[in-house]
Amino acid sequence: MSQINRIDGGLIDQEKPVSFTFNGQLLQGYEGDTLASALLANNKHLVGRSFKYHRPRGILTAGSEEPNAIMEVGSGAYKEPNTRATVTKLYKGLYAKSQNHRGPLEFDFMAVTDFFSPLLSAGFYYKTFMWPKAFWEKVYEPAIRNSAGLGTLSKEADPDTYDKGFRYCDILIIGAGATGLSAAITAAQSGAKVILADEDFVMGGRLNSETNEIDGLPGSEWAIKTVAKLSAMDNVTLMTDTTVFGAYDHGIYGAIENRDVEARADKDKPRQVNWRIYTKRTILCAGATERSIAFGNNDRPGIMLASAVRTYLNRFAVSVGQRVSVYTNNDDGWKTAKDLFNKGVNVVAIVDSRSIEPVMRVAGAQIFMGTDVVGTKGRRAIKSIKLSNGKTIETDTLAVSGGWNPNLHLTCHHRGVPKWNEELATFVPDSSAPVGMSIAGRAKGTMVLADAIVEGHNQGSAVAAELGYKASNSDPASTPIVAYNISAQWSVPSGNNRAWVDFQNDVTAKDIKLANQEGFRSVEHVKRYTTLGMATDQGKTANVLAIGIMAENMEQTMEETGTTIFRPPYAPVAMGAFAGRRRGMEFYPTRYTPSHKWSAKQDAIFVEVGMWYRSQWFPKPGETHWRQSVDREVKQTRSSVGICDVTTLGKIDLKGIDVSEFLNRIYVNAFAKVPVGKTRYGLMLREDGMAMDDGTTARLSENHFVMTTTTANAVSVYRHMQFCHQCLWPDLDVHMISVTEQYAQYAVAGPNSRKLLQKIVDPEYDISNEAFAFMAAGEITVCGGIPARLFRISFSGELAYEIAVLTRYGDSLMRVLMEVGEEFDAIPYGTEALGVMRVEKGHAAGPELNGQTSAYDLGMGGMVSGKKDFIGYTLGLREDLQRDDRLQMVGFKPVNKNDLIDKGYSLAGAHLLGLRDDATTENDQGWISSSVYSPMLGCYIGLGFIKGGQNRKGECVRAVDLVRGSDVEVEICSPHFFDPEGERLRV
Amino acid sequence: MSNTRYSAFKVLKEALTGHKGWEPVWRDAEPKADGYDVIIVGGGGHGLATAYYLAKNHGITNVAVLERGWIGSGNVGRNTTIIRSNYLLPGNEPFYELSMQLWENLEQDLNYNAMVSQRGIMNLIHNDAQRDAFIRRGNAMLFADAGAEYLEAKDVKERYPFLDMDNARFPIKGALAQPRGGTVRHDAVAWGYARGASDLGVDIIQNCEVTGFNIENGVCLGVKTAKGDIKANRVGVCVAGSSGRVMAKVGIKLPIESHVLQAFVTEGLKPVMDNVITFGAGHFYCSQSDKGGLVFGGDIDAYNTYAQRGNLPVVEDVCSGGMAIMPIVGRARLLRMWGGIVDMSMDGSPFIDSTEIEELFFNGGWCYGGFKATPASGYCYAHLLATDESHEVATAYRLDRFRRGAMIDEKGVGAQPNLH
Amino acid sequence: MSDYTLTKESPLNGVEHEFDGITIAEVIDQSLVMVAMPRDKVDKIDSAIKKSCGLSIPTMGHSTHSSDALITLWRLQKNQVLAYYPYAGDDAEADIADKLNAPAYYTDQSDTWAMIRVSGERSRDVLERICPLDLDPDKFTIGSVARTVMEHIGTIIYRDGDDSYVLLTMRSFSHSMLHAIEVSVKNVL
Amino acid sequence: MIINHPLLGPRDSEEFVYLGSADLIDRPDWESRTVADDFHQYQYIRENIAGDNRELWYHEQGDQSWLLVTRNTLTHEIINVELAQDVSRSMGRGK
Repeated sequence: MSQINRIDGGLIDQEKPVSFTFNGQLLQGYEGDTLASALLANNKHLVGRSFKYHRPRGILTAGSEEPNAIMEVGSGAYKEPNTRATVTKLYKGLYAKSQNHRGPLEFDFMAVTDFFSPLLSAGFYYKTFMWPKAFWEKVYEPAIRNSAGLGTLSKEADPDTYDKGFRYCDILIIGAGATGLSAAITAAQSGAKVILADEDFVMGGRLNSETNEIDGLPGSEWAIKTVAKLSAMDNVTLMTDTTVFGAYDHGIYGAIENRDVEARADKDKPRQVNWRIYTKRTILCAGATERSIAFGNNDRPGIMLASAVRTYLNRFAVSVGQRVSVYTNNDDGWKTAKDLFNKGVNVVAIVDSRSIEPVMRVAGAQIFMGTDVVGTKGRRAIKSIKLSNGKTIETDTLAVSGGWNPNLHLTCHHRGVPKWNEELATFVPDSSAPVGMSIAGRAKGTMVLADAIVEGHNQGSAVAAELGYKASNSDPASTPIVAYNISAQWSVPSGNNRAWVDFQNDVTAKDIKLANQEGFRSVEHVKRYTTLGMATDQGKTANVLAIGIMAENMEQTMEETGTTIFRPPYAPVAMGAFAGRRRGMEFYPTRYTPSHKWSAKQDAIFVEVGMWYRSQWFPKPGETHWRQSVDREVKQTRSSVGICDVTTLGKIDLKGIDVSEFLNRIYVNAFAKVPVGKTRYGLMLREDGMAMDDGTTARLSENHFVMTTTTANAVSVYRHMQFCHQCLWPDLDVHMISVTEQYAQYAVAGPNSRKLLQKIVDPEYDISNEAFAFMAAGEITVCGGIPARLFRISFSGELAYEIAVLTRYGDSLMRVLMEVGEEFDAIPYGTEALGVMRVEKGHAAGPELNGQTSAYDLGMGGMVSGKKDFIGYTLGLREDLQRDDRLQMVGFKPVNKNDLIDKGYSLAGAHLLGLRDDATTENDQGWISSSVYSPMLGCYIGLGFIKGGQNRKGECVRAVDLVRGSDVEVEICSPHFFDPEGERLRV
Repeated sequence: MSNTRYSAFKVLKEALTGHKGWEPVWRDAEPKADGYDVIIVGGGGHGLATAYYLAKNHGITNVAVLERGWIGSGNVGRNTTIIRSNYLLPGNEPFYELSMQLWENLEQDLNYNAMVSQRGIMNLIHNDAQRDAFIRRGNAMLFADAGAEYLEAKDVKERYPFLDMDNARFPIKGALAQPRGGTVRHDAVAWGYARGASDLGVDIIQNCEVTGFNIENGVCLGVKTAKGDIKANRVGVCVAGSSGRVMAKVGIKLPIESHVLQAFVTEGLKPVMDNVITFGAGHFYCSQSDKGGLVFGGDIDAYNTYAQRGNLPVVEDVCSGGMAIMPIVGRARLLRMWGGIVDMSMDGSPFIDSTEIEELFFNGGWCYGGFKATPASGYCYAHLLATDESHEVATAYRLDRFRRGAMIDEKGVGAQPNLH
Repeated sequence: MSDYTLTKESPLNGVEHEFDGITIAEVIDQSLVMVAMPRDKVDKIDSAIKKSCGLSIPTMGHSTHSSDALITLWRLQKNQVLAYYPYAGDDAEADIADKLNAPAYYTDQSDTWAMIRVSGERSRDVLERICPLDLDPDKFTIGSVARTVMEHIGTIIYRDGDDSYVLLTMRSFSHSMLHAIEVSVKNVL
Repeated sequence: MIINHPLLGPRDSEEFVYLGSADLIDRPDWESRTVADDFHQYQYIRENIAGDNRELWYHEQGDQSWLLVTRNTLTHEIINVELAQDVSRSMGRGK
């Protein structure tokens, strides 16, 4: 296989060929190549199509700023769209395809859009596609959507994994070029804990692309030596292939480490790690990015940034062409000519827009000073350039340098604004960088390497000293001084030829002009109107150029024109990396109840409730529908005994001499005088008077209470109580701690519940109705001395208890209860049966305590004490909350008991209407919050809220569910459907 | 004064003549010495829409819109572009439905293509309790003629085979869809209203920060600005996230806190989804723009702030929500994340009201949902400014509602703005 | 006597895994009791426990040991300490109250927490994937203890040796926590 | 963000839950003559300051203390962190 552009040398291993596929063609590169360098070695210049006009595009850069060479890499589920070939390390079997074209890359059918480009000027969308009205969504938009977009997602779940990590350092150094390495050395020598991160898979930055000598060594060798020195130090962490993508508050930085190599070798290993780096100080040494110049047809494959030409030449041993021209407005461009010449590549012309003396002589090259390139020819690869002096020069590559822009993005992540530097013709960081960040080297605008090294060296040591470390006394590395002079050149008059500014989004100098003409004068307006800088490169090569053009159009300064907002991420980050491990079942942690193992064995169906997995019902063999199981569980519990794991309810242990007073202030009802050994139901409000939570609280001894909360609100109620204690009444002697997990708690409900429990409660404890009446609570022992707590409380309306043991016995207790219960045909019941029974009893739960209902709305106005202050008292008295026509909770039962029986759904969610009213918002009287099929009543029943409901019992209305198409006449009734007098629970 | 009407003919003509005939989309005006009938403070979507409807519906054209920076630089320029009218409570639903109807006719009304795209919005349901709540909501929507559709799990899967239906932490049991919901090209809304208002005579004044109000005897007589004092018979403040700062200049404290809402977009991708998908349980919602980027977001950043930028925890939470529900996005790269300052009210619902200062009006408290409300907010605010009466769909949006106990708390989380 | 007996089990059934450079093992038969200190009794408690066990109230984020080295106190909150000590009985609350003999409020937390020890020379590499705290051995010294959140699970981390850390999570989360540690090991080793 | 806990040192804000204005400490007297207005102001009206904001954070995944954090809402700079209970006491709140 031939790599016709490959020359000798470079920082690659030419002994190790690596084969890969591009657009179906098997090609070869070498170990150490990027995909881009390998393509260029094989003379593949045309690698993609632009976004809007599908213009042929070649590789423009050699870094993460690449706008053109973005492709789909990998196949099947591993396919990754929009991957920059310039930063993709070549590996064996790499499979790449160009994207955004229909038909072969060379003959993209969609390229016809380029012929219509006069029509498709900036902002054309907003002026057209409106006629006829319906056509936008039916015809135009689908067409636009299909031609837009870039690469294609595989539409398969990402097969790779990702991880997250946390690292701490004194000093984070971003960028391991000459400046960053110099800073790292002095910072590390001082003893500070240093992290040095670089986005490249090889450290050294541009030293690897240039021919500078440092301390007498080739720059790349000096870099290797320095990295080796750093890696030997315990206080230094080197992170290669790691892009610091964002600066966040208080010295937190986000960084993505690419571990593709490891993940390809072992599918279980994460592909990327999302590091959160906590820093005390940061030194940004991110270097600079070269920009282009806007001249006619400056977008052809073969036109590259001059620095990229050097990178391919020096680092990757690729001569991108055989007859190369250079077009520059600064000294740096000349280096390209020199390096090419030194490697024996034919340089045909050097064109410099500045009217100065030539920077150097390069044998064989024609030199044109004060001259511009005004046009180019060659559809799929450049063939010639036309100069402003009228000359045409045949060339197969044009290296362009419009000057360098500091990579100051991270300095602006806290909304800092860079300032214009006329001498350097670019924006440089202002003093508004994030707190703790300093900047060194070319990122700061220090363009001369020798100066940048000194700056890095000094800052590494100064920042360490600020943190209290001893300054290093070593000398900075030395390198010859090479001047950088520039004279801004933004766009060149190019007649009818389009001069491209944003290569990926196809924004031309004319588009910018048109936007300005139409009143879009703010740089943000221009961006939004033309899409300039909104492509995958976020305008890294385009934006400053565009600002220059805008400033010229509007005859204002660069400073007045300003930049758009710099936002994270510095380079695009895979969504999977941000998610880390959190996907599938690991999206949230899971909580298992003490009876989980046992329940799973009974084939229980589980439901997620606030991370807990609770048994929803326990199907028995032969039961084919969940309703059969639930109906059976309800009937069996009501006729004999059922057992339900209620461990998930929040349990808060309260100790202290002021606990009863504290409870009195957080519940609506009185708690000051609850006797020891008794439980009381309590309703808690938010300060705005709305119900927050409810539960029971038992007084186990004078200064010891245990409270229960709902499962869903366990955490927020505890937080609320801590607020009340710490912020409102800090001197109350109250000590609270969650004991939710300390005790496994089971409800044992049904007429046989006492009999069942008597078999395990140790005989010295009398739990007869007389000794242990409804709402009693006590500490007992079971099964021969195992400590337990027993509460005679009931959610089902049956004679019922809740028994709690240390969680270590939780699984065992469930098994014992079932074993003991065999003689009563005891059954386990799940949350569905629990829900049915509570609706039958008219107990409010989550759907009723939905944060929109007051104690009065819930029919608990009678509980509200008027004699004490408590949270929610005052605001609960507001006029609208006391109105008679508020939505009040009542029961609803169908007039025709058979309604909905065959529908498979309940009344829940239906809205309430008068019998002859139309379904309109004005006529809406309320809604059904909870509805179940009641096996005891033989029909659906519901709890719900209706205007003035508490005074409307007996009235008939309609429960209308337009969503599912039902309209049921229901009677407003008491919510206590079953055993309204509560006789069953007191026996 | 009037701008050229956009037409197919005009577009073609300009294409052939080098686009030399396009005029500014709106006039950049300077303040008039003799003042205005109405000054709107804030050149965002709501302010521009208000000016447009004042002129169009009420014939009040001596109007200025004052914008601190460039028009559309607030939340209308940095949202996730979603429109919907799928609200629950009677105080809200008819208002948002009016907004939806205005969206549906926006382009013809403005002669400006804001790319209103009713591609549908879908809220995923994961358990029975959620289903009940969404059925309640769906019925509220149908009662208001907003349209709603319940989808079984199999229907959801058919539309989006790539959703993680069964293996996810939150298996998908169905969805509530509003087919009329969708997206709009957000910036174009500001430009379209600006153009429409400007054509009707409204002055749009950029780079004109309001630094104070001229109040005499409890009556607002105009504003102080970076460009000098400007007289007005009536002033309407409409500054979203800056509400607190602006109203503080007249000593009015509000039931509002400013918070940051982050939003995200990926690199451009060929079409994968045409709906808006909302995964409430995972704090994630997503649509795909016409350019191909997946545009998504989640919860607000919890703390009060005026800095238009967020922090990492929400970024990671939102992306994990995406991965949890549609693991095909793992290799889609997040291109840009940004933050907008949202005016979170104490019950999650907005205000369109007069204030204790005569001739000074207030519009705000839009929380993270102001974009979809833009047309109706402008429509109803213009109605109030022109007639002194609340529009019938905005009667609940009063500043004194907390004093009365008439909260419009869609989520039922109470007086904690960051939970709404 | 009852005909039925209850058997106890630890949250993770005593799980133990060895990897190259890492060991993960459930810590069993330890009790943990919250000792709440009323504001006006802190000094009394301090002297009482000194007298009874040779203990002192640790500073925040640190631990102290009894003179027989059996009882360790962790200070994670201003007004309370956690007593961590080898004890397998069901009455740890009463037992420690008896041992410390100090006028505090005692609440048994032994069954609230599952405890997993991560030890071995790669332990910090494994933990840096889940633990947001700075575990630099010179900063999080032996005996340091902190409560934080790992993988969305509230976790206490206690360093009990050079390369040895005990992670405590609420019992119901213990399987998720174990999984998180195992994934870290897989990703790092 | 990082909150420098007065007892525990710097901790990632992910360990905390944000509530809102520190004015919530100053709960009005239920028997005051202006009680309706007092509670309305207390519960609903906010300074919403663009500058140094006094706010309450709860260290849920830490020591479960409520903290009063003074933080600049323009820059996010944290100027001061105190235990809310200390502040509450200093304001004369006790039992």
